[in-house]
Amino acid sequence: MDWNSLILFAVLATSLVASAVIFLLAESRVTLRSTINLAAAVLKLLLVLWIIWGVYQNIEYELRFTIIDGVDFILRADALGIMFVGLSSLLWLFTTLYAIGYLEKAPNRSRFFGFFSLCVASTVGIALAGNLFTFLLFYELLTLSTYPLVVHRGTRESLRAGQIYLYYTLGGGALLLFGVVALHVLVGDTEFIPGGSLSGLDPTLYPLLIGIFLMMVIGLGVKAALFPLHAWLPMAMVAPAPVSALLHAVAVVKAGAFGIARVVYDVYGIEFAFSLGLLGPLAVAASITILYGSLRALAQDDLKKRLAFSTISQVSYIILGISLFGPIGTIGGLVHLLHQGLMKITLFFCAGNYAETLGVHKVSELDGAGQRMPATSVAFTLGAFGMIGIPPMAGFISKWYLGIGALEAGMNWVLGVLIVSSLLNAAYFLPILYRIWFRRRERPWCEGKVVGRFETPALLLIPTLATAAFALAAGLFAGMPFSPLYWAQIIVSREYLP
Amino acid sequence: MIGFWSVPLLFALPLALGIVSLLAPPAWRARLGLAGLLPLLAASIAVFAHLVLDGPHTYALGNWNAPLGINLAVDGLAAGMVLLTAVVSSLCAIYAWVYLRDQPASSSFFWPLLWFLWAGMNGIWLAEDIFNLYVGLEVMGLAAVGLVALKATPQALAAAMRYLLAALLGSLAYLLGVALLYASYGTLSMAGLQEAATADVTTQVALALIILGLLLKTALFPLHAWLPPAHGGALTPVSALLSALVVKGSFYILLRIWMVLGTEVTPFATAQLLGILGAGAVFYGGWMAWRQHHLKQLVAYSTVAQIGYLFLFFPLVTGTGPEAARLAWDGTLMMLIAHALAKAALFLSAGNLILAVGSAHIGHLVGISRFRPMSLFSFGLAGVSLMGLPPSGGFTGKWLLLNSAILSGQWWWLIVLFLGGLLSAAYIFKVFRMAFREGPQVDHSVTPPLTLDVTALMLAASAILIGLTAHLPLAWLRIGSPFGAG
Amino acid sequence: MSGALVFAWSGVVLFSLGLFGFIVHRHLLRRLLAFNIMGSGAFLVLVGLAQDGRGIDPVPHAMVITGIVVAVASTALALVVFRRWYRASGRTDLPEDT
Amino acid sequence: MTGAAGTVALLLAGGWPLALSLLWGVPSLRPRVSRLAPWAALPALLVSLFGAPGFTVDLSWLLFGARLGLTPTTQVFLFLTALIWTAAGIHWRTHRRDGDHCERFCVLWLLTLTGNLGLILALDVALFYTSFALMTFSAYGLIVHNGSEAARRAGRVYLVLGVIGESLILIGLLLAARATEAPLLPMLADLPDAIAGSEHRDLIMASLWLGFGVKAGLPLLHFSLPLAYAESPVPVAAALAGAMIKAGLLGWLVTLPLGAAGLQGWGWILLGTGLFATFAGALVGVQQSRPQLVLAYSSISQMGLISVALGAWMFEPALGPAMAAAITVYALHHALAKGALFLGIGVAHHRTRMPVMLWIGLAFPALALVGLMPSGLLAKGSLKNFAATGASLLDAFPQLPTLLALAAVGTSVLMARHFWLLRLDTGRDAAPPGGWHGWMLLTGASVFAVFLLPWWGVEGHWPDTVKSLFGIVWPVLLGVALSVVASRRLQPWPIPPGDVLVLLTPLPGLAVRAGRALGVTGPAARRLLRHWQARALARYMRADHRFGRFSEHLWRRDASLLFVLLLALVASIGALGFAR
Repeated sequence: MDWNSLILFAVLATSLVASAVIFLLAESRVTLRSTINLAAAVLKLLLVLWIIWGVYQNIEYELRFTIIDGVDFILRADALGIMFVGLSSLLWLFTTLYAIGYLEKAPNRSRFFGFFSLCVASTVGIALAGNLFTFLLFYELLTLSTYPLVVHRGTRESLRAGQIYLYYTLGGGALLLFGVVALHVLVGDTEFIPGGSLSGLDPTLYPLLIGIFLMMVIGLGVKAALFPLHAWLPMAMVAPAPVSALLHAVAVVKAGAFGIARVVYDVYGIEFAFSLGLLGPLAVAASITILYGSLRALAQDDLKKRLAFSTISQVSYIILGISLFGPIGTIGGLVHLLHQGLMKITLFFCAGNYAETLGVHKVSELDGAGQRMPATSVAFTLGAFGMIGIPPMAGFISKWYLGIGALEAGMNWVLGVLIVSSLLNAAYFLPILYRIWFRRRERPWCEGKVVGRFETPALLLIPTLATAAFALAAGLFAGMPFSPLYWAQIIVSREYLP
Repeated sequence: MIGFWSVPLLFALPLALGIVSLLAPPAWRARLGLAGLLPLLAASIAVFAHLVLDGPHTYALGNWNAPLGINLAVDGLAAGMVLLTAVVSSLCAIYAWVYLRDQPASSSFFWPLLWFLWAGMNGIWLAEDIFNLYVGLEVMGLAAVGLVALKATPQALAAAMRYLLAALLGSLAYLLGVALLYASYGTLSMAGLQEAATADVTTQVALALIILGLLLKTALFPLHAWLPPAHGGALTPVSALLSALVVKGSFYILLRIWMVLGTEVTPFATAQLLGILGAGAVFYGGWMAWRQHHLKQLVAYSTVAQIGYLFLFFPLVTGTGPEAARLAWDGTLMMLIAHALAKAALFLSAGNLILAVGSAHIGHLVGISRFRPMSLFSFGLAGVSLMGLPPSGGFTGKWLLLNSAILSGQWWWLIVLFLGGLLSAAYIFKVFRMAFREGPQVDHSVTPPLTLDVTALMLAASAILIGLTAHLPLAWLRIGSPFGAG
Repeated sequence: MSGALVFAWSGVVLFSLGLFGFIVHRHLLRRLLAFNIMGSGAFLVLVGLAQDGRGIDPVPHAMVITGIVVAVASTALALVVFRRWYRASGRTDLPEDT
Repeated sequence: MTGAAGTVALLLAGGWPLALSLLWGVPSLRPRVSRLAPWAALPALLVSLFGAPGFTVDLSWLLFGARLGLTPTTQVFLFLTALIWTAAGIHWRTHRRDGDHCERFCVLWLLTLTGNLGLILALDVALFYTSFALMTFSAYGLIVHNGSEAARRAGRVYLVLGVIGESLILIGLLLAARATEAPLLPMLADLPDAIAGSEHRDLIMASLWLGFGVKAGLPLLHFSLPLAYAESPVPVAAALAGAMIKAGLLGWLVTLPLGAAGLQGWGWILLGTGLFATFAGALVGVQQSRPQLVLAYSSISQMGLISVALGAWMFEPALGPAMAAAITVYALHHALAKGALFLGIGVAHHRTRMPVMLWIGLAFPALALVGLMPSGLLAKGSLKNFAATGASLLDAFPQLPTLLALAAVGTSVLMARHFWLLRLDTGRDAAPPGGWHGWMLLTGASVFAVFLLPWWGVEGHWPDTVKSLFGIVWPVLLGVALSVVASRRLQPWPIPPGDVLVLLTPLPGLAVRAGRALGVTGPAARRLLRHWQARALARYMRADHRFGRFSEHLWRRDASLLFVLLLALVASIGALGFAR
């Protein structure tokens, strides 16, 4: 148990310990709780940065111990995993800040923050998992730790939403479990190796492998909200804004997409998956989801619901990129994993700010919000432009790479999907911006809560602006070292030429 | 050596304590009991340590050898069960000590019965011949009935009566089977049977009788009817003990005998039948649990369902390859241990919740999550293990069983495990739905003593942890088993 | 069929009779009696089967004695529970049975 | 100019307005920023005058790695853009009234300017596209500035077309970039050859042509121009009509493989659309009832002339140098003139002490446009210079000169109409101090700027023969005569601004109504589903209850019977197992 494996454990432990402590704290110990939370978040971020630097220099970080004979618990920091960890720990910090401000004087904060940290811990576990078993472990843990957050409000519809959420995620988890077990019986402990470990198998097993792949992709697709399996996502919007932000940007949907990436790249290996003819259908499913999500989003008047449907379509960009055979498409997918997170969390923060400060939940009530809350509205505008894929926002980078990747892979129709989708995105985001900036509000605002010297409490404003700035920088300075694009290129270079 | 000599203590001590505490004035019994826990726990640990260090061995009680003497066989399984019993019972006893403070009547009889129960169980785990198994079974069963009857409400008494009748019927059937076996082979010791056993009609009928008797005592669907009222109606610590350990006793005997008689005697069809009954238990129990409105009834029905998982052992171990059989063995034992810990935790935390809201109706749990997070949390942890979600013992067991099922090509058991997990999720989260709903803003609930919460939490946590470090316990349990020290 | 087996068979008959009674009767005392008859049947089988061939064998007797003790104990317990049940509910059979 | 200084200059040219718009974020600096905003284009102007073509700056950290630089063509475009923006800025500075969202206007002004300059300075695709998008989307804010219903409609149309255009451009650029060696870091300079060699050449060219056509007022993509020009504030209209419309043209110039062989087909298409735009623009424009609209349609027809030149170039690559010069000259000339005319509309509103001077001033750019000023002469001269090398185009299409002459007729009629309308609404409000500065600057430039062209090494072609001079003059006279007659005789038809658009707008509404007529709305279906769900659930509940009670009863009461049955079952199974 050397230092390199301990640091992995520490990364996981920061949020685990934090959650444990917070659970035991009394409801009233606000300051202490916030301090612990933030301290843990910052500490985790520092550790992750340290690991990122290490991974950049090809240092091996691994922690493993046996659970059952033939099944190990493995934590390993590879480029792909650490990218996800970096995203989650960064956004954890901001979301925690935001949540502290958002839930001021709300009940059940100990429970909330406890499960919040637990949820982040499981996300980190998913990212660092070194084999399918460990991945599954944290994948289910994520389901459990997010349920209390979804039903946090305790109202009837939030409980209903939680129930739906469970139906979907538990069912998906069980399917995934079967896939994993079947694979385990076939080839033993399936560690994540760049290029995959299955290509050596006897061709008579290929049909079985395809079946297993389907099982796992369906299981993961539930969380990634692939088309027929997406219904839980819009319902989960009843959760408080920080939760939906985290769920959508990092935790749940990303876990699904990330899992699919793992399965395709590190279990099957992209060449092998391509030779099995699995990527084409995946791309089709992703494209259908992209268009479907955008079309549904057009019809929503509830701001968060509209954002939810846009998440459904945006996350499938990632899956689309994964299913494009070729390095550039892969880069596009992986980089969108980060970009979408940054942009979407910004949008949700903004939605939360509008709801908290002005008591506005519907798009149709947003008239003139730009005059009242310029900073928030600027952040929202940036996020929306990013979603549409307008340069220089991050979304444009992803779209460019996806487009080129699709052409490289000879799937020209994907280009059409991208264009139509960005037209639809424009169609449901630009009207919002129009209302925010260019419409006047007749009635005075019914102020939701007292605000400080800013347009809204600083704890709500700062994270919003920070994430917006990150989303802008990720696109504008994509050429810089350690930008998301740069990191995705590192991953791909290690994936395609092992 | 200490370990070796402490083998007889394992049931000499509880018997002695039981008798002493019967004679002692009621006021002292609780303290006496607490005092007795420690040496007993120590003895169990010593035995287990001795096994891990020196391997399996048999101990002739008072150096009287079989047939007239009593031999005690300590192998991995037996020692493991002894330790499990010690842990669970001690925690339940501590819980009961606090729980029964204000009910002297129940308290005064709880302790002696607990000791007899403990003695009976240790007798079962260690017995080397099938007749002593019967004796242990009876002692355990009678003590359990007494414990159920402690809560002197009519419902509890009816439940106890029904439980008693079932137990008697079962044990008689078992006894008849034993008689037939002895008649045909002239030996009672398992080792003897293992050599002698052949598949003749007598053996088959005897096996049928034994199986049926034990099914009835294990409350396998459709013979489960006595269990929910008994376990759901008893005092909380009693329910915990019963669900966690007592039902395992008869299952343990069945498993022993099955392994002893070996695959050439045990018919494949019967194994499949047992598996199907187990599947029925999983579905029916889970479904009924989901329909309950009484919290402890829900937990009791979940026991019915969980027992079903254990019975998947027989089809998976009979007529399948050694690897699949080993996996089935590991998986079943993992399930057994995890269920023992988790179910005890579940009952205890359910008891805490009931104490808190002052009603066992699930509908009254509304909003409790705000005021009793800890009880709910241990309930949740235990639930995770029962649902077979990672990371938990339940998940590890499920994983092993799945592996074994796929490996042995009996894919239909996958469906059982699949739907079973979802069903259990359904009834566990039914409770959570209520608990998370926002109810009264002010805290009307009573605060149960911290000890109660802590004991429940400890059990639940161990149910989770056992899953993460499963390979050690499984390796120890395999000592002296047909699957080698693996 | 050797003479020894007569006992065994009569034991089987007793056991089945007891079982029959156990099933058909609802009154708890009758069921208890039925149980005792079953028990005797079982013991008879035990002793009877032990007779053929192997000469005198102490083990069955040890077993039967133990069994009788157990049976007595359980009967006593059953009676106690039954009486308390009767006091509490005033009925001689179990609720769901009717 | 030297490396460091050049770098700073180039960065300033594009970055200064951006920096200002960022500084605006600091509340305390806002008044200062809004005072500086009108002059934001000055650095670019200086660079365009004194910058050396061929000098580049690499910004590897920007996007995929951006590159700024100047070429002779872009230098001219930079000049006209910066000049027009400066003039418009001066005009705005003197005319702006405090109050309504002046600050929002200021920021959007700076951003649009940044985009407009950036797309000229960009040498790589990413930065070019970025700046183009920035310009498009922030211009929306300028168009809808005065918030009237008409302005919002104009904005909506502009935005829809803008988004469609952006996506078309993106398709084109992606496909083109794919064809280059470095698809991830493509340079604009590599695109034309790549496109010419790509397997979907025509798809790429079509999407780029249409995509930039949205800005350049291509027929049927032109709706936004009249609406936007008519509704947006005067300086914005000037910038749109003068500078931004040329952005579309620049897009064509830098991406399309103009000089490539075997593009006769495209040549015909551009010639056709160009001529169509020219005449249709003139015909529709004459019917308009507001000077802005007339100018808008004249812009459309003028751009039509330019795309005629493009078509000629494609048709006959040999014409390349001549046409390149012609296009550059014409772009400069038209942009400045049009900008002057628009600012003139603003100026004409004021009461003035010397109306004669005003009208003479207003006349200059108009005359330049019809070709009776040096700039106009040079422009028309170089445009008609088809015979420069071999005359295959003229052989294939002998009527072309005549048609161009007729186009000039149309132009002069439009100008006449413009003045006729302008006459009606002069002298409305008091003149702000120096309100005419910006206008004066542009007017002067529109006449004399062409003499700067050699400075950038662009050689126009002066009409040298009397015949050609006459060929330029007679259409003007004819046009004036026509308009005099027309003003006496006939009434204009009421063609609404954004002509054909009026027919397209009701379509979505119709679609929705049709859907309703068929009864396929979301709620109905959902209600039906919920009904079924409820019924199924109720039935399930009942069955569940019944079965539950039954089974409980069975298991409890007849447990021992069950026991016996099972005993028999297991025993028989065991016996069978033994028999086998």
